[in-house]
Amino acid sequence: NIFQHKQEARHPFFRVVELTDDIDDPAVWGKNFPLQYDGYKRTSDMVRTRYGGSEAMPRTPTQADPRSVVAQSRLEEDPRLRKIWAGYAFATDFREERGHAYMLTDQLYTERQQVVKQPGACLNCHASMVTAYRKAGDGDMFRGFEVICRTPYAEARPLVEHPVTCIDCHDPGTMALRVTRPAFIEGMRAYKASQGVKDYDVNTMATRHEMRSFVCGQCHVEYHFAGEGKRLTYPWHNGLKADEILAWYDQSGFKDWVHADSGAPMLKAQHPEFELWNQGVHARAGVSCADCHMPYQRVGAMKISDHHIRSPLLNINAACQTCHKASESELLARAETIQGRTQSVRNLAMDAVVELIADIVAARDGGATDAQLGVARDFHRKAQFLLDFIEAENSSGFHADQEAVRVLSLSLDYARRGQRALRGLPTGATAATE
Amino acid sequence: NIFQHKQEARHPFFRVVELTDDIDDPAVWGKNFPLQYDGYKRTSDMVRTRYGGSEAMPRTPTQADPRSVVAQSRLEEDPRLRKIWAGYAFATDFREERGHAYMLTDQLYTERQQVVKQPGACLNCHASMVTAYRKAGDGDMFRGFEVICRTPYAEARPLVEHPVTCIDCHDPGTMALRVTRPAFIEGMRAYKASQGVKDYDVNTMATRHEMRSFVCGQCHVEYHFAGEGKRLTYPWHNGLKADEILAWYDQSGFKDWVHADSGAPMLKAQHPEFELWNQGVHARAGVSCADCHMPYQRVGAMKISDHHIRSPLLNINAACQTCHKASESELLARAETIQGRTQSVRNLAMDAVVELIADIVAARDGGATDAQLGVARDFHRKAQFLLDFIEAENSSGFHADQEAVRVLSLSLDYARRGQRALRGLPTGATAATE
Amino acid sequence: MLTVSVLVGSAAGIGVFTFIYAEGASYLTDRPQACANCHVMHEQYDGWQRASHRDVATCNDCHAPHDFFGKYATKAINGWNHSLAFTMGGFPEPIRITERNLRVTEAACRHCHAQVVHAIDPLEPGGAGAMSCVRCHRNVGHEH
Ligand code: HEC
Ligand code: HEC
Ligand code: HEC
Ligand code: HEC
Ligand code: HEC
Ligand code: HEC
Ligand code: HEC
Ligand code: HEC
Ligand code: HEC
Ligand code: HEC
Ligand code: HEC
Ligand code: HEC
Ligand code: HEC
Ligand code: HEC
Ligand SMILES: [Ca+2]
Ligand SMILES: [Ca+2]
Repeated sequence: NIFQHKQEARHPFFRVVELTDDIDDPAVWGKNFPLQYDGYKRTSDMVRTRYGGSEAMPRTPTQADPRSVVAQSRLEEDPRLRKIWAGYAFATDFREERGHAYMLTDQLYTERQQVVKQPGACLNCHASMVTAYRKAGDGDMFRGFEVICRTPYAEARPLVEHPVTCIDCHDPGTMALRVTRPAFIEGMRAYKASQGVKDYDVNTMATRHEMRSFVCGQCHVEYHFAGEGKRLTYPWHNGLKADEILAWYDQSGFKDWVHADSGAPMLKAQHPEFELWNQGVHARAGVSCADCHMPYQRVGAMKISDHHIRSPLLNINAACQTCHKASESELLARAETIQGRTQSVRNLAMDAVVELIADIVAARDGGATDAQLGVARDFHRKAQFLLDFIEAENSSGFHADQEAVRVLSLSLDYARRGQRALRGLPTGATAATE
Repeated sequence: NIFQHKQEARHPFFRVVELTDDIDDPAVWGKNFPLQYDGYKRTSDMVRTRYGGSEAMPRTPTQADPRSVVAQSRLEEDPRLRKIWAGYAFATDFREERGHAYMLTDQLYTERQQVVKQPGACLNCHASMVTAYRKAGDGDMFRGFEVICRTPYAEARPLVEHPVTCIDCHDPGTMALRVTRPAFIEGMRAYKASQGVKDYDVNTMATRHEMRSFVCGQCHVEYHFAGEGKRLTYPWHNGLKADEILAWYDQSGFKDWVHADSGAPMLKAQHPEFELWNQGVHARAGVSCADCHMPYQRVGAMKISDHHIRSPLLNINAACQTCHKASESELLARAETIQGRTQSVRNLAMDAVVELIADIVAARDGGATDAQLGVARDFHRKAQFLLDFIEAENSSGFHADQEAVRVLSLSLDYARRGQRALRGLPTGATAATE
Repeated sequence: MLTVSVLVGSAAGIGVFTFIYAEGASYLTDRPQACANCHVMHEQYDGWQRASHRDVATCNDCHAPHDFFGKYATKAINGWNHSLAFTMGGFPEPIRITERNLRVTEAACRHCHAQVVHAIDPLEPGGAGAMSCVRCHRNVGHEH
């Protein structure tokens, strides 16, 4: 294999073990690539930044949840979140996310698992799935994916062993990047079709550079479980923008739950990093997730990708200064200015949504019928999804600063129109998208 | 003068005439600097861009207004503007701005002059003022400024002859940049004081680089006429952000007019390019107005500043590509994406303000008293000022993309709260600024 | 437009000619490789080979002063600093140019381009009012 030869010539590594698609233990891969493995293990570090990273909060382990350290609770930081998620599992437990090392245990022990019976589909993004999918599908990844999606979580959990690991992003033979998640393959196919590109296949048609973001886009995306089979689905059929995704959910009539207070059919947005990044100037300029979150680092005579995936603001020299010739403090200030602006508008939108909920409750208590509340409830659903889209996105707007605030102002506007609807006033045309 | 000597030694230009502070005719300066003068004259060109530039609209000259070409009417493009400015001169005539060559005639013949008696203060930004101020003040620029500010426009007009010209930006002896507008000198002093810098003097304390933006900031700024003396004043006492300016206007109780429909005490924002640019990443990175609007051009073996000041989108190669290694079409797309997003949120905010006005009118017609309308009117004033700030800013948000949309969402939120106030509902805490 | 391009063309031609005549080819072959002996300089070396100045300026044309004493003083300081850093490690990655060396480089731009930039660069080279060339022309020496 030519690629392999070149690779070897440039990266003088010792082939200590022969890697195959049956080996998912990162310690074994780490024998060939000890530097990458060292970084990989360090994703267990917990360090806060102003708006990101994560903080190590000690807790007393219990039988139900043996974790002695968790990340800070977002519900305690901002009690409004309990209101907007009333009636849904997220109102029970929602924490700041932390490093990859924790993904499997954090998913297993979140109190959300105690409130709702989850399907095996959850595992897609919290474990190394390559061998599990293949086993469950008798060698066929897509079949295995379908089987595991619909299996109850508790039954599916024993099928996996590791958090995301080498095999999920790399081909064992060539070490080339690859996408191993059917949901992403299908999501991208639907998205590209909406852009006029037919039969898109990410593993054969993406450039190497695109793969430096696509491997992350396997998980850092908005999702839902479609139909009885709980098939993990990425809602990109109209496009990747928040309002395009909302339009698709509206078309397909999907809901995650019914709001306990307003009675509206709600949507929960989750970690749309890939979608938001796509709208930003970094993506336009071809800057990939790996460029910032896995910057090259020099080890001896070699340059390797830093596999200690974390907040780039903990690593500004390597993550930003390759491209930006400004001081570390200046770059930090630029990022935090963007994040601060996003937070300030997020707060406005969240207040507006909370007020709309209260208004709907008051109207209902005042005797309004479901028919009379229908329009306002629809505005609640829309306003909250757009708010949540930016709230759930983990860069606090950095990945696409102006777009983040645009989406929040759409949210604000829907909340405002919902309040008008309750008074029987005209609510205006559908919001203009760009 | 040492500076001058060095200048002469290194500049192989022909000192055809001796320039002094009494010569304001650009044709005379142009004898020494023919290349800059050639560019300067070309500001009479009219070319549209998607959101800027200007379009040459033929008209039949009349005695009252002899112009045979004007720029397109913004009121015709967007009839909502007439509503938000009801009762104010801007609802009569408001056009897209065009090149510097037109500034004096456009000011003289705008129909706004027929509706309101304007003071000489207007001239500050529409004419070459150096000799006029000095004459009117018997050699003292500040005295002359005060005199001309309070003189009625019709009387003051004959004191000036040229649109902005060389002498307004350059020292005739050294050609170094200088600020010649008392209002900017005072405005910057107040602004710097708010940042803890005492007795700031722009002409002695600014770097050469800062001057490359300050000469433009003399005019491309929000302003009002303070007190009986109609002293031209820049409202930067709390800072340069839109909400900081609004807070200062609120503190000082200033109003431009009373809205014909809502009865609210209104503010009109005008061309805050300098203020918005200050919030953007280009300003943070030290990119000045002149860098984009007067990029260097090579003429023969010499490199000079392009004095054909215009939309950089008509000149992307020189204006952007020295710093940005992307294609012209890609850079244009980036700018227009930003502008399109800004416009879409501007439209939401404008609809909201128009609806708030209608709501206030309906409440008044329904018998609400002035006391009952007070809070809603205050929200109208605030929402509209912030909307107008971005509407009046001429880059369609490009100068600071995220900030522009942040300001618009504050506007949206104020409109929403005004609508709540009319129903006697709590309107929430004062909006969080960053 | 035609006139302009003819002028630009001949100006560039003279520039190249002057360079070759005065400096000789040795700079092009030996010196950059001397810098690239150090593997941490490979990136700049690679970048230089792809940048606009590869045929007209070598590392030291931009990174050493153009007078004899300044040149060797700077080489001594940098040689010491870089060798030390190279041995000890602990320097920032990516490497960033120091204030002092940036001034040296800016002076080098002006040395070669005095004719072209005199109109926009009224003050003493490197003086307080000087315009930083690199602010706009960051990539002329080597792509980053
Ligand atoms: C130009 C640099 C850049 C690119 C490209 C980028 N990010 Fe980020 N990312 C950041 C910054 C800066 C933050 C904010 C970190 C903080 O607040 O501490 C961030 C935050 C995050 C977070 C939250 C991290 C934390 O510390 O809580 C995640 C997850 C994330 N990014 C994933 C992605 C993914 C997935 C992609 C690609 C689809 C991507 N990023 C592309 C710079 C980048
Ligand atoms: C499409 C990928 C994907 C799926 C499916 C998914 N997750 Fe996650 N999950 C993530 C990502 C990415 C993060 C980190 C970003 C974040 O927390 O916003 C995360 C974080 C978490 C966290 C830690 C932060 C928190 O919310 O407290 C928990 C717990 C969690 N997920 C549980 C679950 C459960 C339970 C399910 C199934 C219902 C699930 N996940 C399904 C991708 C996914
Ligand atoms: C298999 C799914 C999956 C893949 C692939 C994946 N992530 Fe994650 N990522 C997660 C989950 C789940 C978490 C949250 C873990 C937790 O909180 O327990 C997370 C957390 C993170 C964090 C937060 C760290 C912190 O300190 O807050 C960052 C940053 C991040 N991922 C970036 C990336 C980047 C960049 C890539 C691609 C190079 C990537 N991820 C690929 C699932 C994934
Ligand atoms: C979440 C995705 C992800 C995981 C998990 C992951 N890698 Fe990588 N890896 C990347 C990316 C992205 C690159 C950069 C590839 C490129 O530019 O083509 C990379 C590059 C590499 C390279 C090429 C040299 C370099 O450093 O750029 C090696 C070797 C490697 N990884 C080994 C490993 C090993 C060993 C593990 C497990 C311990 C691992 N990787 C886990 C995403 C991942
Ligand atoms: C691989 C190159 C690359 C990396 C790495 C990178 N950037 Fe950028 N950045 C760019 C490009 C390209 C642009 C777009 C403007 C341009 O063309 O110069 C940009 C734009 C920006 C902007 C202005 C756009 C906006 O969103 O407001 C900020 C701020 C910024 N970067 C900060 C950072 C920070 C902080 C990091 C590290 C976390 C970082 N960048 C990492 C290349 C990069
Ligand atoms: C980074 C480049 C950049 C900088 C710096 C910059 N501008 Fe602009 N400016 C633009 C762009 C791009 C537009 C949009 C032009 C269009 O829509 O055609 C614009 C538009 C304008 C317009 C309206 C022009 C028209 O064609 O209608 C004015 C007036 C203006 N800028 C003044 C200023 C002033 C004053 C400053 C400094 C305080 C400044 N600009 C700084 C790039 C810049
Ligand atoms: C502080 C500086 C300043 C003052 C004072 C000022 N202008 Fe202007 N004026 C400008 C600038 C800058 C523009 C171009 C930007 C724009 O139109 O938004 C402009 C544009 C105009 C235009 C052309 C566009 C339009 O609005 O139709 C007219 C007419 C005009 N001004 C009239 C006036 C009148 C009348 C006054 C006095 C009441 C006045 N100006 C005072 C700076 C000023
Ligand atoms: C609106 C402000 C403005 C006006 C009016 C103006 N200039 Fe300039 N001029 C500048 C700026 C900004 C520079 C760049 C100065 C610097 O970087 O120090 C400049 C630079 C120059 C220079 C130095 C060489 C160069 O091109 O950079 C000369 C000579 C010059 N202008 C002549 C003139 C002449 C002659 C006129 C009248 C026909 C004129 N200027 C009108 C703003 C102006
Ligand atoms: C003396 C006041 C004054 C100064 C100083 C000034 N401008 Fe203007 N500028 C104006 C006015 C007034 C107009 C509008 C003229 C009209 O529409 O008739 C204008 C118009 C413009 C336009 C719009 C051109 C178009 O096609 O729409 C641009 C761009 C511009 N100015 C940039 C600058 C820059 C950059 C500087 C500094 C280098 C500067 N201006 C200095 C008053 C000024
Ligand atoms: C504000 C941005 C800026 C700064 C600072 C700047 N330049 Fe330039 N330079 C330009 C632009 C734009 C051009 C292209 C002119 C054209 O295409 O006509 C240019 C052209 C040139 C050229 C001629 C290129 C050709 O067409 O042959 C040279 C040589 C040059 N610059 C050198 C310098 C030097 C030396 C300095 C420092 C004294 C400097 N520049 C500072 C923007 C800048
Ligand atoms: C003198 C250098 C310079 C000039 C000229 C310049 N830029 Fe920039 N631009 C920057 C810098 C520096 C940044 C900040 C990001 C970074 O550090 O790379 C930036 C950021 C940007 C961004 C991302 C920030 C945002 O607002 O979203 C865009 C888009 C952009 N520039 C477009 C343009 C366009 C279009 C022009 C011409 C009208 C232009 N730039 C002229 C240096 C420049
Ligand atoms: C002994 C190995 C070595 C050699 C040979 C070497 N460098 Fe370096 N260079 C380094 C190291 C290590 C650094 C980082 C030092 C730091 O940032 O503290 C560096 C940094 C630099 C810097 C940026 C930091 C500064 O001091 O401004 C420049 C410029 C530079 N080198 C130019 C050169 C040139 C030109 C040559 C050839 C004449 C050269 N180097 C030869 C090792 C070397
Ligand atoms: C040893 C002499 C020398 C030095 C030092 C030098 N240049 Fe040049 N430069 C040249 C010559 C000769 C050309 C014409 C090359 C051509 O047209 O192919 C040139 C071309 C240019 C150009 C036009 C081509 C392009 O890249 O856009 C710019 C801009 C430029 N130089 C800027 C700079 C700057 C900035 C510096 C300092 C960082 C610098 N130069 C240092 C000799 C030099
Ligand atoms: C035409 C001028 C020019 C040439 C030739 C040149 N450089 Fe540079 N170099 C620069 C400039 C300008 C900077 C500062 C870049 C910045 O601040 O972005 C720089 C910075 C550096 C740095 C520090 C890294 C950084 O980005 O700040 C190193 C190391 C370096 N040069 C090494 C070299 C080596 C080795 C060579 C020869 C192979 C070389 N340079 C050739 C102009 C040049
Ligand atoms: Ca985190
Ligand atoms: Ca215009």
